[in-house]
Amino acid sequence: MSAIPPQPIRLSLASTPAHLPIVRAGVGEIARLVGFDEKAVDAVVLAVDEAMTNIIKHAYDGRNDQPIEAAFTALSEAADGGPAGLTIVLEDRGKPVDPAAVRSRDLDDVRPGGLGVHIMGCCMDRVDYTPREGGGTRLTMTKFLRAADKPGARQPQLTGGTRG
Amino acid sequence: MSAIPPQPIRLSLASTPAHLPIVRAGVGEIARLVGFDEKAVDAVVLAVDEAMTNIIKHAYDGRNDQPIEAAFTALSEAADGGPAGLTIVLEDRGKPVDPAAVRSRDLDDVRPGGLGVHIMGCCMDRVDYTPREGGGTRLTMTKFLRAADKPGARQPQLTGGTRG
Amino acid sequence: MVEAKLNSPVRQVRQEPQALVVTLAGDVDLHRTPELQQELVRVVERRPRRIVLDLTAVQYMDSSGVASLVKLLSSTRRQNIELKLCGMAPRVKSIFEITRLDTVFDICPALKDALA
Amino acid sequence: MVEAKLNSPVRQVRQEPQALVVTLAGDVDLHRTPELQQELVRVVERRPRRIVLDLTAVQYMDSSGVASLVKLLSSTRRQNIELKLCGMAPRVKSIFEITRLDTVFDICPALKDALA
Ligand SMILES: Nc1ncnc2c1ncn2[C@@H]1O[C@H](COP(=O)(O)OP(=O)(O)O)[C@@H](O)[C@H]1O
Ligand SMILES: Nc1ncnc2c1ncn2[C@@H]1O[C@H](COP(=O)(O)OP(=O)(O)O)[C@@H](O)[C@H]1O
Repeated sequence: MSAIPPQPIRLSLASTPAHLPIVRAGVGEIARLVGFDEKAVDAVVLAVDEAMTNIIKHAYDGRNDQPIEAAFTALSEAADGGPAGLTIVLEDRGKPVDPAAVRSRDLDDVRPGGLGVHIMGCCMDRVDYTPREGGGTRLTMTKFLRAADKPGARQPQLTGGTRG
Repeated sequence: MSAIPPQPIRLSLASTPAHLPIVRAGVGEIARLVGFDEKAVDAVVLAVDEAMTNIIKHAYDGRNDQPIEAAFTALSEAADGGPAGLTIVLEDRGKPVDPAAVRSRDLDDVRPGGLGVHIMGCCMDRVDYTPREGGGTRLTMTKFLRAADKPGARQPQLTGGTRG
Repeated sequence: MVEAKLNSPVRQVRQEPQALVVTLAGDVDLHRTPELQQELVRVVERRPRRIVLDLTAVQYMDSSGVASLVKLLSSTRRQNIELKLCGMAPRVKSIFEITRLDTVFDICPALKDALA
Repeated sequence: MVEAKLNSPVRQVRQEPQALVVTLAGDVDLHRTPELQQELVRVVERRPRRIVLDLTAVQYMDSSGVASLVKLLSSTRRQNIELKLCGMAPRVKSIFEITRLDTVFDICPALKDALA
Protein backbone atom coordinates (compact mmCIF):
# COMPACT_ATOMS: atom_id res chain seq x y z
CA MET A 1 0.00 0.00 0.00
CA SER A 2 2.88 2.32 -0.76
CA ALA A 3 0.61 4.28 -3.09
CA ILE A 4 -1.17 6.16 -0.31
CA PRO A 5 -0.16 9.82 -0.65
CA PRO A 6 1.24 11.40 2.52
CA GLN A 7 -1.21 14.29 2.79
CA PRO A 8 -4.06 13.82 5.26
CA ILE A 9 -7.64 13.18 4.27
CA ARG A 10 -9.72 15.94 5.81
CA LEU A 11 -13.38 15.87 6.70
CA SER A 12 -15.40 18.69 8.12
CA LEU A 13 -18.87 18.19 9.42
CA ALA A 14 -21.41 19.44 11.88
CA SER A 15 -21.83 18.34 15.49
CA THR A 16 -24.94 16.29 14.74
CA PRO A 17 -25.44 12.61 15.54
CA ALA A 18 -26.93 12.37 12.03
CA HIS A 19 -23.40 12.66 10.66
CA LEU A 20 -22.04 9.74 12.68
CA PRO A 21 -22.87 7.03 10.09
CA ILE A 22 -21.03 9.06 7.43
CA VAL A 23 -17.91 9.32 9.57
CA ARG A 24 -18.06 5.66 10.54
CA ALA A 25 -18.31 4.56 6.90
CA GLY A 26 -15.45 6.78 5.78
CA VAL A 27 -13.17 5.98 8.70
CA GLY A 28 -13.72 2.27 8.20
CA GLU A 29 -12.50 2.49 4.62
CA ILE A 30 -9.53 4.64 5.63
CA ALA A 31 -8.49 2.09 8.26
CA ARG A 32 -8.91 -0.72 5.73
CA LEU A 33 -6.75 1.16 3.23
CA VAL A 34 -4.01 1.62 5.82
CA GLY A 35 -4.02 -2.14 6.19
CA PHE A 36 -5.78 -2.89 9.47
CA ASP A 37 -7.62 -6.19 9.80
CA GLU A 38 -11.38 -6.13 10.31
CA LYS A 39 -11.15 -6.29 14.10
CA ALA A 40 -8.79 -3.31 14.17
CA VAL A 41 -10.97 -1.49 11.64
CA ASP A 42 -13.91 -1.89 14.03
CA ALA A 43 -11.80 -0.54 16.88
CA VAL A 44 -10.77 2.56 14.92
CA VAL A 45 -14.38 3.19 13.87
CA LEU A 46 -15.56 2.84 17.46
CA ALA A 47 -12.87 5.21 18.77
CA VAL A 48 -13.76 7.93 16.26
CA ASP A 49 -17.47 7.47 16.89
CA GLU A 50 -16.89 7.89 20.63
CA ALA A 51 -14.70 10.93 20.12
CA MET A 52 -17.36 12.60 17.97
CA THR A 53 -20.09 11.64 20.40
CA ASN A 54 -18.12 13.31 23.19
CA ILE A 55 -17.57 16.46 21.16
CA ILE A 56 -21.30 16.68 20.42
CA LYS A 57 -22.33 15.99 24.03
CA HIS A 58 -19.65 17.77 26.02
CA ALA A 59 -17.78 20.30 23.89
CA TYR A 60 -20.97 21.58 22.24
CA ASP A 61 -23.57 20.64 24.89
CA GLY A 62 -25.68 18.88 22.30
CA ARG A 63 -25.88 21.74 19.78
CA ASN A 64 -25.98 20.10 16.37
CA ASP A 65 -24.71 22.86 14.07
CA GLN A 66 -21.17 23.40 15.36
CA PRO A 67 -18.02 22.58 13.38
CA ILE A 68 -15.96 19.40 13.78
CA GLU A 69 -12.79 18.92 11.72
CA ALA A 70 -11.16 15.55 11.27
CA ALA A 71 -7.82 14.74 9.66
CA PHE A 72 -6.61 11.22 8.88
CA THR A 73 -2.94 10.61 8.18
CA ALA A 74 -1.47 7.27 7.17
CA LEU A 75 1.86 6.78 8.93
CA SER A 76 4.34 5.06 6.68
CA GLU A 77 6.97 2.72 8.02
CA ALA A 78 9.68 4.34 5.94
CA ALA A 79 8.97 7.96 6.79
CA ASP A 80 9.54 8.01 10.55
CA GLY A 81 11.27 4.72 11.25
CA GLY A 82 8.42 3.78 13.56
CA PRO A 83 5.66 1.33 12.79
CA ALA A 84 3.09 2.18 10.14
CA GLY A 85 -0.34 3.13 11.33
CA LEU A 86 -3.00 5.79 11.32
CA THR A 87 -3.20 9.10 13.15
CA ILE A 88 -6.57 10.76 13.55
CA VAL A 89 -6.96 14.36 14.71
CA LEU A 90 -10.37 15.69 15.74
CA GLU A 91 -10.82 19.38 16.44
CA ASP A 92 -13.72 21.23 17.98
CA ARG A 93 -14.24 24.88 18.89
CA GLY A 94 -16.34 24.17 21.94
CA LYS A 95 -15.91 24.05 25.69
CA PRO A 96 -12.36 22.97 26.55
CA VAL A 97 -11.82 19.54 28.03
CA ASP A 98 -11.29 19.23 31.77
CA PRO A 99 -8.24 16.96 32.00
CA ALA A 100 -9.52 15.50 35.27
CA ALA A 101 -12.81 14.57 33.63
CA VAL A 102 -11.26 12.84 30.62
CA ARG A 103 -10.25 9.77 32.49
CA SER A 104 -11.44 6.21 32.41
CA ARG A 105 -14.03 5.56 35.06
CA ASP A 106 -13.85 2.75 37.54
CA LEU A 107 -15.47 -0.23 35.86
CA ASP A 108 -16.79 -1.77 39.06
CA ASP A 109 -19.14 1.15 39.22
CA VAL A 110 -21.94 0.25 36.81
CA ARG A 111 -23.12 3.57 35.45
CA PRO A 112 -23.00 5.27 32.08
CA GLY A 113 -20.42 8.08 32.51
CA GLY A 114 -16.81 7.67 31.45
CA LEU A 115 -17.32 4.84 28.99
CA GLY A 116 -16.34 6.86 25.94
CA VAL A 117 -12.84 7.77 27.08
CA HIS A 118 -12.29 4.23 28.30
CA ILE A 119 -13.30 2.84 24.93
CA MET A 120 -10.99 5.18 23.04
CA GLY A 121 -8.09 4.11 25.22
CA CYS A 122 -8.83 0.46 24.56
CA CYS A 123 -9.23 0.89 20.82
CA MET A 124 -6.24 3.09 20.06
CA ASP A 125 -2.55 3.03 21.00
CA ARG A 126 -2.37 6.73 21.83
CA VAL A 127 -5.04 9.20 22.87
CA ASP A 128 -3.93 12.78 23.53
CA TYR A 129 -6.04 15.81 24.36
CA THR A 130 -4.52 19.24 23.81
CA PRO A 131 -6.10 22.68 23.65
CA ARG A 132 -6.77 23.84 20.10
CA GLU A 133 -5.23 27.14 19.02
CA GLY A 134 -8.06 29.64 18.88
CA GLY A 135 -10.19 27.73 21.38
CA GLY A 136 -11.66 24.27 21.76
CA THR A 137 -9.94 20.93 21.86
CA ARG A 138 -7.66 18.91 19.64
CA LEU A 139 -7.82 15.16 20.14
CA THR A 140 -5.04 13.12 18.57
CA MET A 141 -5.41 9.35 18.39
CA THR A 142 -2.96 6.91 16.85
CA LYS A 143 -3.16 3.23 16.17
CA PHE A 144 -0.17 1.25 14.90
CA LEU A 145 -0.38 -1.62 12.49
CA ARG A 146 1.88 -3.84 14.55
CA ALA A 147 -0.31 -4.59 17.51
CA ALA A 148 2.40 -6.70 19.20
CA ASP A 149 3.55 -3.87 21.43
CA LYS A 150 0.06 -3.09 22.64
CA PRO A 151 -0.61 -4.39 26.16
CA GLY A 152 -4.36 -4.85 25.91
CA ALA A 153 -6.64 -2.25 27.39
CA ARG A 154 -4.61 0.81 28.19
CA GLN A 155 -5.48 4.09 29.87
CA PRO A 156 -5.53 7.04 27.51
CA GLN A 157 -2.43 9.18 27.81
CA LEU A 158 -3.35 12.67 28.79
CA THR A 159 -0.86 15.30 27.74
CA GLY A 160 -1.05 19.06 27.54
CA GLY A 161 -4.25 19.14 29.50
CA THR A 162 -3.73 22.72 30.66
CA ARG A 163 -5.99 25.18 28.95
CA GLY A 164 -4.62 27.59 26.36
CA MET B 1 -34.86 14.42 8.63
CA SER B 2 -35.22 18.08 9.51
CA ALA B 3 -32.28 17.73 11.87
CA ILE B 4 -29.63 17.87 9.14
CA PRO B 5 -27.74 21.14 9.62
CA PRO B 6 -27.55 23.34 6.53
CA GLN B 7 -23.77 23.65 6.30
CA PRO B 8 -22.05 21.38 3.80
CA ILE B 9 -20.01 18.34 4.71
CA ARG B 10 -16.56 18.86 3.24
CA LEU B 11 -14.03 16.24 2.30
CA SER B 12 -10.58 16.84 0.94
CA LEU B 13 -8.48 14.04 -0.43
CA ALA B 14 -5.77 13.21 -2.89
CA SER B 15 -6.21 12.26 -6.53
CA THR B 16 -5.50 8.59 -5.89
CA PRO B 17 -7.75 5.68 -6.83
CA ALA B 18 -6.93 4.33 -3.37
CA HIS B 19 -9.22 7.00 -1.92
CA LEU B 20 -12.22 5.99 -4.03
CA PRO B 21 -13.61 3.41 -1.57
CA ILE B 22 -13.50 6.05 1.19
CA VAL B 23 -15.47 8.52 -0.88
CA ARG B 24 -17.96 5.89 -1.97
CA ALA B 25 -18.61 4.81 1.61
CA GLY B 26 -19.06 8.37 2.86
CA VAL B 27 -21.19 9.53 -0.06
CA GLY B 28 -23.45 6.51 0.30
CA GLU B 29 -24.21 7.41 3.91
CA ILE B 30 -24.75 11.06 3.02
CA ALA B 31 -27.25 10.12 0.32
CA ARG B 32 -29.00 7.75 2.73
CA LEU B 33 -29.19 10.52 5.34
CA VAL B 34 -30.76 12.88 2.80
CA GLY B 35 -33.44 10.24 2.30
CA PHE B 36 -32.68 8.58 -1.04
CA ASP B 37 -33.74 4.98 -1.51
CA GLU B 38 -31.04 2.36 -2.07
CA LYS B 39 -31.26 2.55 -5.85
CA ALA B 40 -30.80 6.31 -5.79
CA VAL B 41 -28.01 5.95 -3.23
CA ASP B 42 -26.19 3.66 -5.67
CA ALA B 43 -26.67 6.20 -8.45
CA VAL B 44 -25.22 9.04 -6.36
CA VAL B 45 -22.25 6.89 -5.35
CA LEU B 46 -21.62 5.92 -8.95
CA ALA B 47 -21.79 9.54 -10.15
CA VAL B 48 -19.28 10.72 -7.55
CA ASP B 49 -16.99 7.78 -8.26
CA GLU B 50 -17.05 8.63 -11.97
CA ALA B 51 -16.42 12.30 -11.32
CA MET B 52 -13.40 11.50 -9.14
CA THR B 53 -12.13 8.97 -11.66
CA ASN B 54 -12.28 11.65 -14.37
CA ILE B 55 -10.47 14.17 -12.21
CA ILE B 56 -7.70 11.66 -11.54
CA LYS B 57 -7.42 10.56 -15.17
CA HIS B 58 -8.01 13.79 -17.06
CA ALA B 59 -7.54 16.82 -14.82
CA TYR B 60 -4.43 15.39 -13.16
CA ASP B 61 -3.22 12.98 -15.87
CA GLY B 62 -3.01 10.14 -13.37
CA ARG B 63 -0.90 11.94 -10.76
CA ASN B 64 -2.04 10.59 -7.40
CA ASP B 65 -1.00 13.35 -4.99
CA GLN B 66 -3.07 16.29 -6.21
CA PRO B 67 -5.91 17.88 -4.22
CA ILE B 68 -9.60 17.14 -4.70
CA GLU B 69 -12.19 18.97 -2.62
CA ALA B 70 -15.75 17.75 -2.24
CA ALA B 71 -18.70 19.50 -0.62
CA PHE B 72 -22.06 17.87 0.04
CA THR B 73 -25.09 20.02 0.78
CA ALA B 74 -28.50 18.69 1.69
CA LEU B 75 -31.17 20.78 -0.03
CA SER B 76 -34.18 21.25 2.18
CA GLU B 77 -37.67 21.52 0.80
CA ALA B 78 -38.45 24.52 2.97
CA ALA B 79 -35.37 26.59 2.21
CA ASP B 80 -35.68 27.14 -1.54
CA GLY B 81 -39.24 26.09 -2.31
CA GLY B 82 -37.89 23.46 -4.69
CA PRO B 83 -37.66 19.77 -4.03
CA ALA B 84 -35.28 18.46 -1.40
CA GLY B 85 -32.18 16.73 -2.60
CA LEU B 86 -28.42 16.71 -2.52
CA THR B 87 -25.90 18.97 -4.24
CA ILE B 88 -22.35 17.74 -4.64
CA VAL B 89 -19.51 20.03 -5.68
CA LEU B 90 -16.15 18.57 -6.71
CA GLU B 91 -13.20 20.87 -7.29
CA ASP B 92 -9.82 20.14 -8.79
CA ARG B 93 -6.86 22.38 -9.60
CA GLY B 94 -5.83 20.48 -12.71
CA LYS B 95 -6.17 20.85 -16.44
CA PRO B 96 -9.41 22.63 -17.28
CA VAL B 97 -12.22 20.68 -18.87
CA ASP B 98 -12.77 20.96 -22.61
CA PRO B 99 -16.52 21.53 -22.87
CA ALA B 100 -16.63 19.73 -26.20
CA ALA B 101 -14.99 16.67 -24.64
CA VAL B 102 -17.35 16.46 -21.69
CA ARG B 103 -20.23 15.10 -23.66
CA SER B 104 -21.91 11.71 -23.72
CA ARG B 105 -20.52 9.56 -26.44
CA ASP B 106 -22.62 7.76 -28.98
CA LEU B 107 -23.60 4.46 -27.43
CA ASP B 108 -23.73 2.56 -30.72
CA ASP B 109 -20.00 2.95 -30.83
CA VAL B 110 -18.72 0.22 -28.50
CA ARG B 111 -15.54 1.67 -27.05
CA PRO B 112 -14.47 2.82 -23.60
CA GLY B 113 -14.29 6.65 -23.88
CA GLY B 114 -17.13 8.90 -22.79
CA LEU B 115 -18.81 6.47 -20.44
CA GLY B 116 -18.09 8.50 -17.30
CA VAL B 117 -19.88 11.66 -18.35
CA HIS B 118 -22.76 9.61 -19.69
CA ILE B 119 -23.09 7.78 -16.38
CA MET B 120 -23.07 11.01 -14.38
CA GLY B 121 -25.84 12.39 -16.56
CA CYS B 122 -27.93 9.27 -16.03
CA CYS B 123 -27.39 9.17 -12.28
CA MET B 124 -27.94 12.83 -11.40
CA ASP B 125 -30.58 15.43 -12.30
CA ARG B 126 -28.06 18.18 -13.00
CA VAL B 127 -24.39 18.05 -13.99
CA ASP B 128 -22.63 21.38 -14.52
CA TYR B 129 -18.97 22.02 -15.26
CA THR B 130 -17.61 25.50 -14.59
CA PRO B 131 -14.05 26.81 -14.33
CA ARG B 132 -12.82 27.02 -10.74
CA GLU B 133 -11.58 30.39 -9.54
CA GLY B 134 -7.81 30.12 -9.35
CA GLY B 135 -7.63 27.35 -11.93
CA GLY B 136 -9.03 23.90 -12.43
CA THR B 137 -12.63 22.77 -12.64
CA ARG B 138 -15.71 22.89 -10.46
CA LEU B 139 -18.24 20.17 -11.09
CA THR B 140 -21.68 20.66 -9.55
CA MET B 141 -24.10 17.73 -9.51
CA THR B 142 -27.58 17.73 -8.02
CA LYS B 143 -30.07 14.97 -7.45
CA PHE B 144 -33.58 15.66 -6.23
CA LEU B 145 -35.51 13.41 -3.93
CA ARG B 146 -38.63 13.49 -6.04
CA ALA B 147 -37.62 11.48 -9.04
CA ALA B 148 -40.99 12.01 -10.75
CA ASP B 149 -39.79 14.92 -12.84
CA LYS B 150 -36.76 13.05 -14.12
CA PRO B 151 -37.18 11.80 -17.68
CA GLY B 152 -34.91 8.79 -17.55
CA ALA B 153 -31.40 9.05 -18.89
CA ARG B 154 -30.64 12.69 -19.54
CA GLN B 155 -27.67 14.42 -21.14
CA PRO B 156 -25.55 16.37 -18.69
CA GLN B 157 -26.21 20.09 -18.87
CA LEU B 158 -23.07 21.94 -19.74
CA THR B 159 -22.96 25.52 -18.56
CA GLY B 160 -20.16 28.00 -18.22
CA GLY B 161 -17.82 25.82 -20.20
CA THR B 162 -15.63 28.73 -21.26
CA ARG B 163 -12.28 28.76 -19.55
CA GLY B 164 -11.57 31.35 -16.85
CA MET C 1 -37.80 14.97 19.11
CA VAL C 2 -39.81 13.72 16.19
CA GLU C 3 -36.84 12.59 14.19
CA ALA C 4 -35.71 10.43 17.07
CA LYS C 5 -39.04 8.62 16.82
CA LEU C 6 -38.48 7.87 13.15
CA ASN C 7 -35.10 6.68 14.20
CA SER C 8 -36.02 4.26 16.95
CA PRO C 9 -33.86 1.15 17.07
CA VAL C 10 -36.76 -0.72 18.74
CA ARG C 11 -38.31 -2.85 16.05
CA GLN C 12 -40.72 -4.86 18.17
CA VAL C 13 -41.85 -5.41 21.77
CA ARG C 14 -43.73 -8.65 22.31
CA GLN C 15 -44.86 -10.66 25.31
CA GLU C 16 -43.75 -14.27 25.30
CA PRO C 17 -44.70 -16.71 28.10
CA GLN C 18 -41.21 -16.47 29.64
CA ALA C 19 -40.34 -12.83 29.02
CA LEU C 20 -41.04 -9.50 27.41
CA VAL C 21 -38.89 -9.62 24.27
CA VAL C 22 -37.57 -6.35 22.89
CA THR C 23 -36.07 -6.63 19.41
CA LEU C 24 -33.59 -3.94 18.38
CA ALA C 25 -32.34 -3.35 14.85
CA GLY C 26 -29.86 -1.23 12.93
CA ASP C 27 -27.25 1.08 14.41
CA VAL C 28 -27.62 1.94 18.08
CA ASP C 29 -25.64 5.17 18.35
CA LEU C 30 -26.07 8.69 19.74
CA HIS C 31 -28.44 9.39 16.85
CA ARG C 32 -30.85 6.73 17.95
CA THR C 33 -30.45 6.33 21.71
CA PRO C 34 -32.83 9.12 22.83
CA GLU C 35 -35.82 7.18 21.52
CA LEU C 36 -34.35 3.89 22.73
CA GLN C 37 -34.10 5.22 26.28
CA GLN C 38 -37.72 6.41 26.22
CA GLU C 39 -38.96 3.07 24.96
CA LEU C 40 -36.89 1.15 27.51
CA VAL C 41 -38.45 3.22 30.30
CA ARG C 42 -41.89 2.22 29.00
CA VAL C 43 -40.80 -1.41 28.83
CA VAL C 44 -39.69 -1.38 32.49
CA GLU C 45 -42.95 0.29 33.46
CA ARG C 46 -44.78 -2.81 32.27
CA ARG C 47 -43.02 -4.63 35.14
CA PRO C 48 -42.41 -7.95 33.43
CA ARG C 49 -40.68 -10.75 35.30
CA ARG C 50 -38.00 -10.91 32.66
CA ILE C 51 -36.84 -8.65 29.83
CA VAL C 52 -34.91 -10.10 26.90
CA LEU C 53 -33.19 -7.72 24.50
CA ASP C 54 -32.72 -9.44 21.16
CA LEU C 55 -29.76 -7.78 19.44
CA THR C 56 -29.55 -10.13 16.45
CA ALA C 57 -30.37 -7.36 13.97
CA VAL C 58 -28.10 -4.74 15.57
CA GLN C 59 -25.19 -3.97 13.26
CA TYR C 60 -23.41 -1.39 15.34
CA MET C 61 -23.53 -0.11 18.90
CA ASP C 62 -21.49 2.69 20.43
CA SER C 63 -21.08 3.79 24.03
CA SER C 64 -24.35 5.75 23.93
CA GLY C 65 -26.12 2.50 23.19
CA VAL C 66 -24.17 0.66 25.87
CA ALA C 67 -24.91 3.48 28.29
CA SER C 68 -28.65 3.06 27.63
CA LEU C 69 -28.37 -0.63 28.42
CA VAL C 70 -26.42 0.13 31.59
CA LYS C 71 -29.24 2.46 32.65
CA LEU C 72 -31.74 -0.28 31.88
CA LEU C 73 -29.71 -2.73 33.94
CA SER C 74 -29.71 -0.37 36.92
CA SER C 75 -33.46 0.12 36.83
CA THR C 76 -34.25 -3.56 36.31
CA ARG C 77 -32.01 -4.45 39.24
CA ARG C 78 -33.79 -1.94 41.43
CA GLN C 79 -37.14 -3.48 40.51
CA ASN C 80 -36.08 -7.11 40.61
CA ILE C 81 -36.62 -7.67 36.90
CA GLU C 82 -34.39 -10.23 35.21
CA LEU C 83 -32.53 -8.81 32.18
CA LYS C 84 -30.92 -10.89 29.46
CA LEU C 85 -29.21 -9.86 26.23
CA CYS C 86 -28.98 -12.20 23.27
CA GLY C 87 -27.98 -12.49 19.63
CA MET C 88 -24.94 -10.23 19.69
CA ALA C 89 -22.95 -10.03 16.45
CA PRO C 90 -19.17 -10.16 16.99
CA ARG C 91 -18.91 -6.43 16.33
CA VAL C 92 -21.48 -5.64 18.99
CA LYS C 93 -20.02 -8.14 21.41
CA SER C 94 -16.61 -6.52 21.13
CA ILE C 95 -17.84 -3.23 22.58
CA PHE C 96 -19.09 -5.13 25.64
CA GLU C 97 -15.72 -6.86 25.89
CA ILE C 98 -13.80 -3.61 25.47
CA THR C 99 -15.86 -2.01 28.23
CA ARG C 100 -15.68 -5.25 30.23
CA LEU C 101 -19.45 -5.07 30.59
CA ASP C 102 -19.66 -8.59 29.17
CA THR C 103 -19.17 -9.77 32.76
CA VAL C 104 -21.86 -7.47 34.18
CA PHE C 105 -24.69 -8.33 31.79
CA ASP C 106 -26.33 -11.72 31.44
CA ILE C 107 -25.49 -12.44 27.79
CA CYS C 108 -26.95 -15.48 25.97
CA PRO C 109 -25.94 -16.70 22.54
CA ALA C 110 -29.44 -16.96 21.02
CA LEU C 111 -33.00 -15.95 21.83
CA LYS C 112 -33.94 -19.53 22.77
CA ASP C 113 -31.20 -19.53 25.43
CA ALA C 114 -32.50 -16.26 26.85
CA LEU C 115 -36.02 -17.69 27.03
CA ALA C 116 -34.89 -20.95 28.64
CA MET D 1 2.62 -1.35 -10.57
CA VAL D 2 3.13 -3.74 -7.70
CA GLU D 3 0.22 -2.51 -5.68
CA ALA D 4 -2.09 -3.09 -8.62
CA LYS D 5 -1.02 -6.72 -8.52
CA LEU D 6 -1.98 -7.01 -4.87
CA ASN D 7 -5.22 -5.41 -5.89
CA SER D 8 -6.26 -7.66 -8.72
CA PRO D 9 -9.99 -8.31 -8.90
CA VAL D 10 -9.25 -11.62 -10.67
CA ARG D 11 -9.74 -14.31 -8.09
CA GLN D 12 -9.45 -17.36 -10.31
CA VAL D 13 -9.00 -18.43 -13.96
CA ARG D 14 -9.97 -22.03 -14.64
CA GLN D 15 -10.58 -24.12 -17.72
CA GLU D 16 -13.92 -25.88 -17.81
CA PRO D 17 -14.96 -28.15 -20.70
CA GLN D 18 -17.23 -25.46 -22.16
CA ALA D 19 -15.26 -22.31 -21.42
CA LEU D 20 -12.41 -20.52 -19.71
CA VAL D 21 -14.04 -19.19 -16.54
CA VAL D 22 -12.66 -15.99 -15.01
CA THR D 23 -13.95 -15.26 -11.54
CA LEU D 24 -13.80 -11.64 -10.37
CA ALA D 25 -14.30 -10.47 -6.80
CA GLY D 26 -14.57 -7.28 -4.77
CA ASP D 27 -14.72 -3.74 -6.13
CA VAL D 28 -13.80 -3.27 -9.77
CA ASP D 29 -12.89 0.40 -9.91
CA LEU D 30 -10.07 2.62 -11.18
CA HIS D 31 -7.93 1.33 -8.32
CA ARG D 32 -8.11 -2.23 -9.56
CA THR D 33 -8.65 -2.07 -13.31
CA PRO D 34 -4.98 -1.78 -14.39
CA GLU D 35 -4.27 -5.31 -13.18
CA LEU D 36 -7.63 -6.53 -14.48
CA GLN D 37 -6.81 -5.31 -17.98
CA GLN D 38 -3.44 -7.04 -17.94
CA GLU D 39 -4.95 -10.31 -16.82
CA LEU D 40 -7.74 -10.10 -19.39
CA VAL D 41 -5.14 -9.66 -22.13
CA ARG D 42 -3.45 -12.86 -20.92
CA VAL D 43 -6.81 -14.64 -20.86
CA VAL D 44 -7.53 -13.69 -24.48
CA GLU D 45 -4.02 -14.80 -25.47
CA ARG D 46 -4.95 -18.33 -24.40
CA ARG D 47 -7.46 -18.24 -27.31
CA PRO D 48 -10.26 -20.21 -25.71
CA ARG D 49 -13.45 -20.87 -27.62
CA ARG D 50 -15.49 -19.16 -24.95
CA ILE D 51 -14.72 -16.86 -22.02
CA VAL D 52 -17.14 -16.61 -19.12
CA LEU D 53 -16.70 -13.79 -16.62
CA ASP D 54 -18.29 -14.78 -13.33
CA LEU D 55 -19.20 -11.56 -11.49
CA THR D 56 -21.07 -13.17 -8.59
CA ALA D 57 -18.55 -11.89 -6.03
CA VAL D 58 -18.25 -8.39 -7.49
CA GLN D 59 -19.77 -5.85 -5.13
CA TYR D 60 -19.16 -2.72 -7.11
CA MET D 61 -18.11 -1.77 -10.61
CA ASP D 62 -17.53 1.68 -12.01
CA SER D 63 -16.98 2.88 -15.57
CA SER D 64 -13.30 1.93 -15.45
CA GLY D 65 -14.38 -1.65 -14.86
CA VAL D 66 -17.02 -1.45 -17.55
CA ALA D 67 -14.46 0.08 -19.91
CA SER D 68 -12.15 -2.89 -19.32
CA LEU D 69 -14.97 -5.25 -20.22
CA VAL D 70 -15.77 -3.23 -23.34
CA LYS D 71 -12.10 -3.57 -24.37
CA LEU D 72 -12.32 -7.29 -23.72
CA LEU D 73 -15.47 -7.50 -25.83
CA SER D 74 -13.74 -5.72 -28.73
CA SER D 75 -10.75 -8.06 -28.68
CA THR D 76 -12.83 -11.24 -28.28
CA ARG D 77 -15.01 -10.14 -31.21
CA ARG D 78 -11.92 -9.58 -33.35
CA GLN D 79 -10.69 -13.06 -32.52
CA ASN D 80 -14.03 -14.85 -32.74
CA ILE D 81 -14.09 -15.78 -29.07
CA GLU D 82 -17.49 -16.04 -27.41
CA LEU D 83 -17.83 -13.83 -24.31
CA LYS D 84 -20.48 -14.24 -21.64
CA LEU D 85 -20.99 -12.40 -18.35
CA CYS D 86 -22.86 -13.98 -15.46
CA GLY D 87 -23.81 -13.62 -11.82
CA MET D 88 -24.33 -9.84 -11.74
CA ALA D 89 -25.62 -8.40 -8.48
CA PRO D 90 -28.36 -5.78 -8.98
CA ARG D 91 -25.89 -3.02 -8.18
CA VAL D 92 -23.48 -4.20 -10.86
CA LYS D 93 -26.27 -4.83 -13.34
CA SER D 94 -27.50 -1.28 -12.93
CA ILE D 95 -24.29 0.22 -14.30
CA PHE D 96 -24.72 -1.90 -17.44
CA GLU D 97 -28.30 -0.71 -17.69
CA ILE D 98 -27.32 2.91 -17.14
CA THR D 99 -24.72 2.66 -19.87
CA ARG D 100 -27.14 0.59 -21.99
CA LEU D 101 -24.35 -1.95 -22.40
CA ASP D 102 -26.74 -4.64 -21.12
CA THR D 103 -27.86 -4.97 -24.73
CA VAL D 104 -24.32 -5.22 -26.10
CA PHE D 105 -22.99 -7.92 -23.78
CA ASP D 106 -24.27 -11.48 -23.57
CA ILE D 107 -25.41 -11.52 -19.94
CA CYS D 108 -26.56 -14.75 -18.25
CA PRO D 109 -28.20 -15.01 -14.84
CA ALA D 110 -25.93 -17.72 -13.38
CA LEU D 111 -22.70 -19.53 -14.22
CA LYS D 112 -24.59 -22.67 -15.28
CA ASP D 113 -26.47 -20.63 -17.90
CA ALA D 114 -23.21 -19.23 -19.24
CA LEU D 115 -21.76 -22.73 -19.51
CA ALA D 116 -24.88 -24.16 -21.22
N1 LIG E 1 -14.56 16.72 23.50
C1 LIG E 1 -14.77 17.00 24.80
N2 LIG E 1 -14.91 18.29 25.18
C2 LIG E 1 -15.13 18.58 26.49
N3 LIG E 1 -15.22 17.66 27.47
C3 LIG E 1 -15.08 16.38 27.16
C4 LIG E 1 -14.86 15.97 25.81
N4 LIG E 1 -14.76 14.65 25.80
C5 LIG E 1 -14.92 14.22 27.05
N5 LIG E 1 -15.11 15.25 27.90
C6 LIG E 1 -15.26 15.16 29.38
O1 LIG E 1 -14.83 13.86 29.77
C7 LIG E 1 -15.84 13.21 30.54
C8 LIG E 1 -15.80 11.71 30.29
O2 LIG E 1 -16.22 11.44 28.97
P1 LIG E 1 -16.70 9.99 28.60
O3 LIG E 1 -15.68 9.03 29.04
O4 LIG E 1 -17.04 9.93 27.18
O5 LIG E 1 -17.99 9.70 29.46
P2 LIG E 1 -19.46 10.32 29.31
O6 LIG E 1 -19.55 10.92 27.97
O7 LIG E 1 -20.34 9.14 29.48
O8 LIG E 1 -19.55 11.32 30.42
C9 LIG E 1 -17.12 13.85 30.12
O9 LIG E 1 -18.10 13.76 31.12
C10 LIG E 1 -16.68 15.30 29.85
O10 LIG E 1 -16.66 16.04 31.05
N1 LIG F 1 -12.35 16.58 -14.47
C1 LIG F 1 -11.97 16.68 -15.77
N2 LIG F 1 -10.96 17.49 -16.13
C2 LIG F 1 -10.59 17.60 -17.42
N3 LIG F 1 -11.19 16.93 -18.43
C3 LIG F 1 -12.20 16.10 -18.16
C4 LIG F 1 -12.65 15.93 -16.81
N4 LIG F 1 -13.67 15.07 -16.84
C5 LIG F 1 -13.85 14.71 -18.12
N5 LIG F 1 -12.98 15.32 -18.93
C6 LIG F 1 -12.92 15.21 -20.43
O1 LIG F 1 -14.13 14.63 -20.86
C7 LIG F 1 -13.89 13.46 -21.66
C8 LIG F 1 -14.97 12.43 -21.45
O2 LIG F 1 -14.89 11.88 -20.16
P1 LIG F 1 -15.60 10.51 -19.82
O3 LIG F 1 -17.00 10.59 -20.27
O4 LIG F 1 -15.42 10.19 -18.41
O5 LIG F 1 -14.88 9.42 -20.73
P2 LIG F 1 -13.40 8.83 -20.58
O6 LIG F 1 -12.92 9.13 -19.20
O7 LIG F 1 -13.63 7.38 -20.78
O8 LIG F 1 -12.62 9.50 -21.65
C9 LIG F 1 -12.51 13.00 -21.25
O9 LIG F 1 -11.89 12.26 -22.24
C10 LIG F 1 -11.80 14.32 -20.93
O10 LIG F 1 -11.27 14.90 -22.08
